Amino acid sequence: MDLSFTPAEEEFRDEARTWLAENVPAEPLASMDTPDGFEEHRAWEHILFDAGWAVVSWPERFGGREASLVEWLIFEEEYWASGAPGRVSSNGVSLLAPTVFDFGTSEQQDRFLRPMARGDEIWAQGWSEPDAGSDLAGIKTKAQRDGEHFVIEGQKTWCSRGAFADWFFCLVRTDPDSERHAGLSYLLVPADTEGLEARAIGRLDGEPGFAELFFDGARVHERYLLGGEGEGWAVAMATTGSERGLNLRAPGRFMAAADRLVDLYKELADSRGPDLDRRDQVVSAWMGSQAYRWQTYATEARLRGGAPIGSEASFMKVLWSELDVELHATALRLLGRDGERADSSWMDGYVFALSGPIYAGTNEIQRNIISERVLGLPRR
Amino acid sequence: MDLSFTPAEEEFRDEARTWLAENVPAEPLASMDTPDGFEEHRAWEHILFDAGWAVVSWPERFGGREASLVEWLIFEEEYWASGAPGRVSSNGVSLLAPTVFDFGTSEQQDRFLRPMARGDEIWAQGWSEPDAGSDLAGIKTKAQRDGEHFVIEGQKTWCSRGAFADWFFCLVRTDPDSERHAGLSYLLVPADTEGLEARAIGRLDGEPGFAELFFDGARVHERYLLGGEGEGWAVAMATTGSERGLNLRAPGRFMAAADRLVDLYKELADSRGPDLDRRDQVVSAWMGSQAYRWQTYATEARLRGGAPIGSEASFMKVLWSELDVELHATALRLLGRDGERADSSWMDGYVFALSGPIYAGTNEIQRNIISERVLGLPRR
Amino acid sequence: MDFSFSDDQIMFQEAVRDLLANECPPEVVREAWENDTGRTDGLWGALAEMGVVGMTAPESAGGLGMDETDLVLLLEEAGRAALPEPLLEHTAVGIPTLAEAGGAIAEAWLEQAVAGEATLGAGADGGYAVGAATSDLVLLIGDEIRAVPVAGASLVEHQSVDWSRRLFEVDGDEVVLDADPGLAFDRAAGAASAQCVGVAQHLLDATVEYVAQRYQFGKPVGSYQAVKHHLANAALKIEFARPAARHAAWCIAAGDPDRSRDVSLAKVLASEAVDLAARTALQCHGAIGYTFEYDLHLWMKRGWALSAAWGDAAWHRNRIAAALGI
Amino acid sequence: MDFSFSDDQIMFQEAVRDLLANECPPEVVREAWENDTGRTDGLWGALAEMGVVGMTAPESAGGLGMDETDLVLLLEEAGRAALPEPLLEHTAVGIPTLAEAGGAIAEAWLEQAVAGEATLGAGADGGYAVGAATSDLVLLIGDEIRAVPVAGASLVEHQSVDWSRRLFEVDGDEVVLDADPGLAFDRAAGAASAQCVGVAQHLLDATVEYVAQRYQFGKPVGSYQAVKHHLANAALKIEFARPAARHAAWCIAAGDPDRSRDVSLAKVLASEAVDLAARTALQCHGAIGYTFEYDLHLWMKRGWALSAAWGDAAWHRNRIAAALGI
Repeated sequence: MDLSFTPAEEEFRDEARTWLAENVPAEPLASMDTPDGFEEHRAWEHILFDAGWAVVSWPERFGGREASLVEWLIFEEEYWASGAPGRVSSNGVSLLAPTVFDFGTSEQQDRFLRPMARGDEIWAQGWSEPDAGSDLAGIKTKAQRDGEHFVIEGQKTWCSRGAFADWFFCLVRTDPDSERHAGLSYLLVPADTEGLEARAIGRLDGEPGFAELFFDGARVHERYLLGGEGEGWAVAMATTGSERGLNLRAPGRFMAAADRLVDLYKELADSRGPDLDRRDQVVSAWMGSQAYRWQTYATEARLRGGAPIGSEASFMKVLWSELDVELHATALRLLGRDGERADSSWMDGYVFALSGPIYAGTNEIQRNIISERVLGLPRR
Repeated sequence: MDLSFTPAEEEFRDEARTWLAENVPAEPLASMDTPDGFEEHRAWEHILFDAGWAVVSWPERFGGREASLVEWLIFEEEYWASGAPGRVSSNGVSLLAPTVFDFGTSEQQDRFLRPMARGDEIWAQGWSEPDAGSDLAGIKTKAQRDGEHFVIEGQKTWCSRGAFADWFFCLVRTDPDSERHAGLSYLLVPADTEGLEARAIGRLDGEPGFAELFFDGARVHERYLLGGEGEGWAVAMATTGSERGLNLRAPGRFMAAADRLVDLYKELADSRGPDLDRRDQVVSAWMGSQAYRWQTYATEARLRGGAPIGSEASFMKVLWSELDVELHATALRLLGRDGERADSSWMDGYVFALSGPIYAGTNEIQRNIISERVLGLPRR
Repeated sequence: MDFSFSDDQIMFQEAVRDLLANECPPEVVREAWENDTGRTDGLWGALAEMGVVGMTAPESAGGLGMDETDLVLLLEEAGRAALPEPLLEHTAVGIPTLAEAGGAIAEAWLEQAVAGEATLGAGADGGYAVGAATSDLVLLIGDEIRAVPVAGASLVEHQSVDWSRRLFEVDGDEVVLDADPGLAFDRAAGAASAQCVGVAQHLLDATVEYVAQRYQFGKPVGSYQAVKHHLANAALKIEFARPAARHAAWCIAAGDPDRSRDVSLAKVLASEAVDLAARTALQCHGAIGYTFEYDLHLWMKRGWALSAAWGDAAWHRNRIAAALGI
Repeated sequence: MDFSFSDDQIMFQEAVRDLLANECPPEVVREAWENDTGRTDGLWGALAEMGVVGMTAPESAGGLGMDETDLVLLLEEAGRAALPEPLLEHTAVGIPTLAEAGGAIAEAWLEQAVAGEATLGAGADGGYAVGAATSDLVLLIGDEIRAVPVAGASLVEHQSVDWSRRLFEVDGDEVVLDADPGLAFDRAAGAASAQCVGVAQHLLDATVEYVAQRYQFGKPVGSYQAVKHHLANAALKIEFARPAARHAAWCIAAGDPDRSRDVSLAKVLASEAVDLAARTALQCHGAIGYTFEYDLHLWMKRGWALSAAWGDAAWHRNRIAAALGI
């Protein structure tokens, strides 16, 4: 056990920090949930990719620099500390890419990974349906085989930035007689497919950050099938592992937010005097980000030792999502009379954070997983 | 709505306060969970009864003064504020007596109520069994009819102060072929019955505050059957209503504890300086006691208006039991290095409080009741 | 000690509840979110007609001579309907404060305000006055109460997360009122508490209804014990906040010496209740609750705003600590 | 950055776990509760034989030259077994502090202590020294470190809720050590954190085992979602406290500049974890957990005591706030 960073790791950190300091836009970009902001964020992804920072842990041939997991965690610490923009390509990079690496053919890997990493093709997830939220096995959208094509009928919802995305990764029922987990397939669908319409839904903040997808005879070629036909559930669950685990929310994001919260407290204390009741909430948020940091490095060591990430990813999902809410709620409380103002980054962050305990498997489901799969309690 | 106390209520309060100031023992009594302390507390019940304060809301012929519910709440506020001893007869007075009033014959009322109120006969509850805790319908102890008698076989547990009590009120299965809620009866059993042995179990603090009861052919006359044979469940549930509701824990008890907590904070702040993080916990405890007070007076008005106490008693059970734990835990935290000492009244109170969320229906069951019976959520 | 309301009070509450159920459905609240004023088309007039708008004025000034114990149930209803009208600023704070001040300013404004012809605004000094642009006279409550006529005043607007709450910094010619600023502040905080309770109750009711009919994994979401206990916890908070808020109203009306402390008690409990109800409602609804098109957020955001307005939980906890001498 | 333990460290942990599983079952802990010393019959000797007792001393003094990163896993095991022996006072604090001080006092005591022939006690200055009566030299840690030989000292005993923790006020002839009191305090707080994690883990494991086999209403108590989520919450707290406690151990060993802040982080998380685990364990056990005869309370009370010892959560939160400059 040696919790100091190696000279190579320190060097990597310095390089990232230096590049970010020189390249991060001085002014915040417009919200990525608006059409203009989406394109601004895409342009930022190009810059990141071209400098080799978009997907540091990927193989070089797909635009990465084969960084270790520790280096990726370091990059994330530096990235968020620098105040850099949110990552508009993260759904593709974090949720889809691990599946492409594991289940994609080499043609699919060559076709999709670089454009995804560069933000040339931005991906949105098409899994949820109006009647299948946390209960994904209830998916009804059908994809009937017609020669080399699948013909899709049905409806998807809650596709983040689905109104602007270039591609969707969808879970559909290719065996019409199947039930629950059987008979599903994992299909990649171009946004410009005929018979597919994406309609924006306003998010909590009123911005068109969600879309509903309506499939009415949309034809997709079988080369866009990821994994085997009818094996979509197993393929998707691999992605779910990433979604809940290390790939989605690195501690750096929350460490940076906690540091900003500490700064906010100091700034307000200078002008309004200290507020000791709320100070304790600031300390709690800071502690949460640190606890998450050390737990993540400990998990990295376990993974390096060959252990699977498995159900323990549920621990991380619950922690970061609830930490994120508390952290932003604390900031709003610190702001007092300004807490209700819509034009603050803390309110934006709060609204965003509130989705955390819901998506990617609600935290109630995560707690079921912890109790049943980690602790071994009886399912019924 | 007039939340001032009437002149008559104020007069009642003054009378109680004056009597208590003159009569409450200067030194705390020994723990009522020890043999000697039990008898000290019994003697105090005699004094209370003889002065007319043991059961203020009861009819005069049983030793009460027919006080209103508001007056009873006032009495409790004054009683606990005065630092008076715990009530060793409370299981009988709070849990059994309402049932005797509702289901007892007039002979039973005449036989049992006064001695119960005076502490001449102190009662313990014999409901739980090793395999029937929260799930009372799982009771196995059998009472087989033999002419005018019932012959009891089986085992009860968690009888508070059962090693010292004079009588037990028991729930037993009089129909050997019955299951669950059917076929139970409510029997009153003298402690000196042949074939009944009470063995002390140590409570969390090591004191013999619990007992197990072993019935081996104990014969009880049918005149000690409360309510109809086989109707024990309905009879018992009426008592459960009292146990969870107004009768068991009046707000006065927690208001007094919260006031003592505030005093403790002040005393320690004088000697060690203020401690603002912990101050907030003191405020929370004080607020809880006040919230409970106003909710109780509001409930009193509803009851007076003819509404049943019903499932809303579950709200009160959850509130007071969790408040009691927090209040004492806060005190132990305030005490710092002395918090782990066994010889403090706060530690005694903490250990006692910890039983609150468990007994009389765990708080998990109370939350089920709130969600199913008050909010109307589906049972399954 | 009698916590029951009179038949008249209950009837008044029911009349207002019926009015709001009919005239203030979510579509109407949404209109107020989108329009220029943040207010509804005809609701303030309808409330004036019922006597609600001026109820807290003495009968001599055309009011109903009612006090906070009469008003508290109506404030709960306003919260339950997410009513975007200045019942707090105008009726709970403005009118009784003007009546207390008397003199020329009351002469000039009180009767018009009671009749609903002039609207009174209110804000904490150094904070924002909600809806100042649609008010005629704004009371800024700090160490003293400054009354600022809106005509001629400079207004700087800020956007609230609740789009029906138009936030204004107000600056203009002012008159210092001869009225107790502590009492006026407590009137506002007390009224906000009652509204929080109403908002929280709606959030709970709407969520109970939703989870009872939404199925996941083959059974109603509301049959899962985790969901049940979330909702039971929200119900617990509301159950104990409501009597505290009503008691606070009585303390204000009766001039109880512990008024400030007990208003703070109410505001803490009500703020915490509505915060928990909002979190719980969103979590139990899942993704649909997270959309702008679904109505839930109208109440959620009202709850966030009211919970922070007129002293949030931490501010009032500090005031309680001071009252307890710790 | 490498959070993995070496094979040697894991083997040492397993050896100690096996020893404690065999030699420190609940009956042995109960004996320590009831006897004159609060300690076990042979366990300290067995630990000395394994090298545990003196492991933190330099090899030149007969120790194993190990540091906090080697010790932390053993402290977790000590917590898991509710070991009533002075691993914290003697091995985690006493020996490295004496070694640091050097000079005559180390000359006089260190080798004996390493061999397990003399026992070192420790207490916060103005607080209690646990087990002082069975120690030979007690270190009182405040603004400076005062070493008091027990022979000839006056001891005033107080009863802890954990009967194996004999609490003593110590007064006697003293030597001020040439060692850093802040470091010694952090060693104690860090060791308490690791023990808290172990205690919490046992409480969780024992409860999981109990609720899986206890039936109520026709199914295992552990199949109720409310019980599951209680236990998941306790598991969450432990999952995040453990790496923090191990990181704190590394900070002490490595002389990290943020040592004090990060020891406080560990102590807060570990104290809160064991507090929640104790509450959860009792609640999920129900009445049986509330009895003296059932073993659960041995860990519950150890948890209460350790959570409060060497700075409770509030004290360490304050220290973190100070380190953050707020």
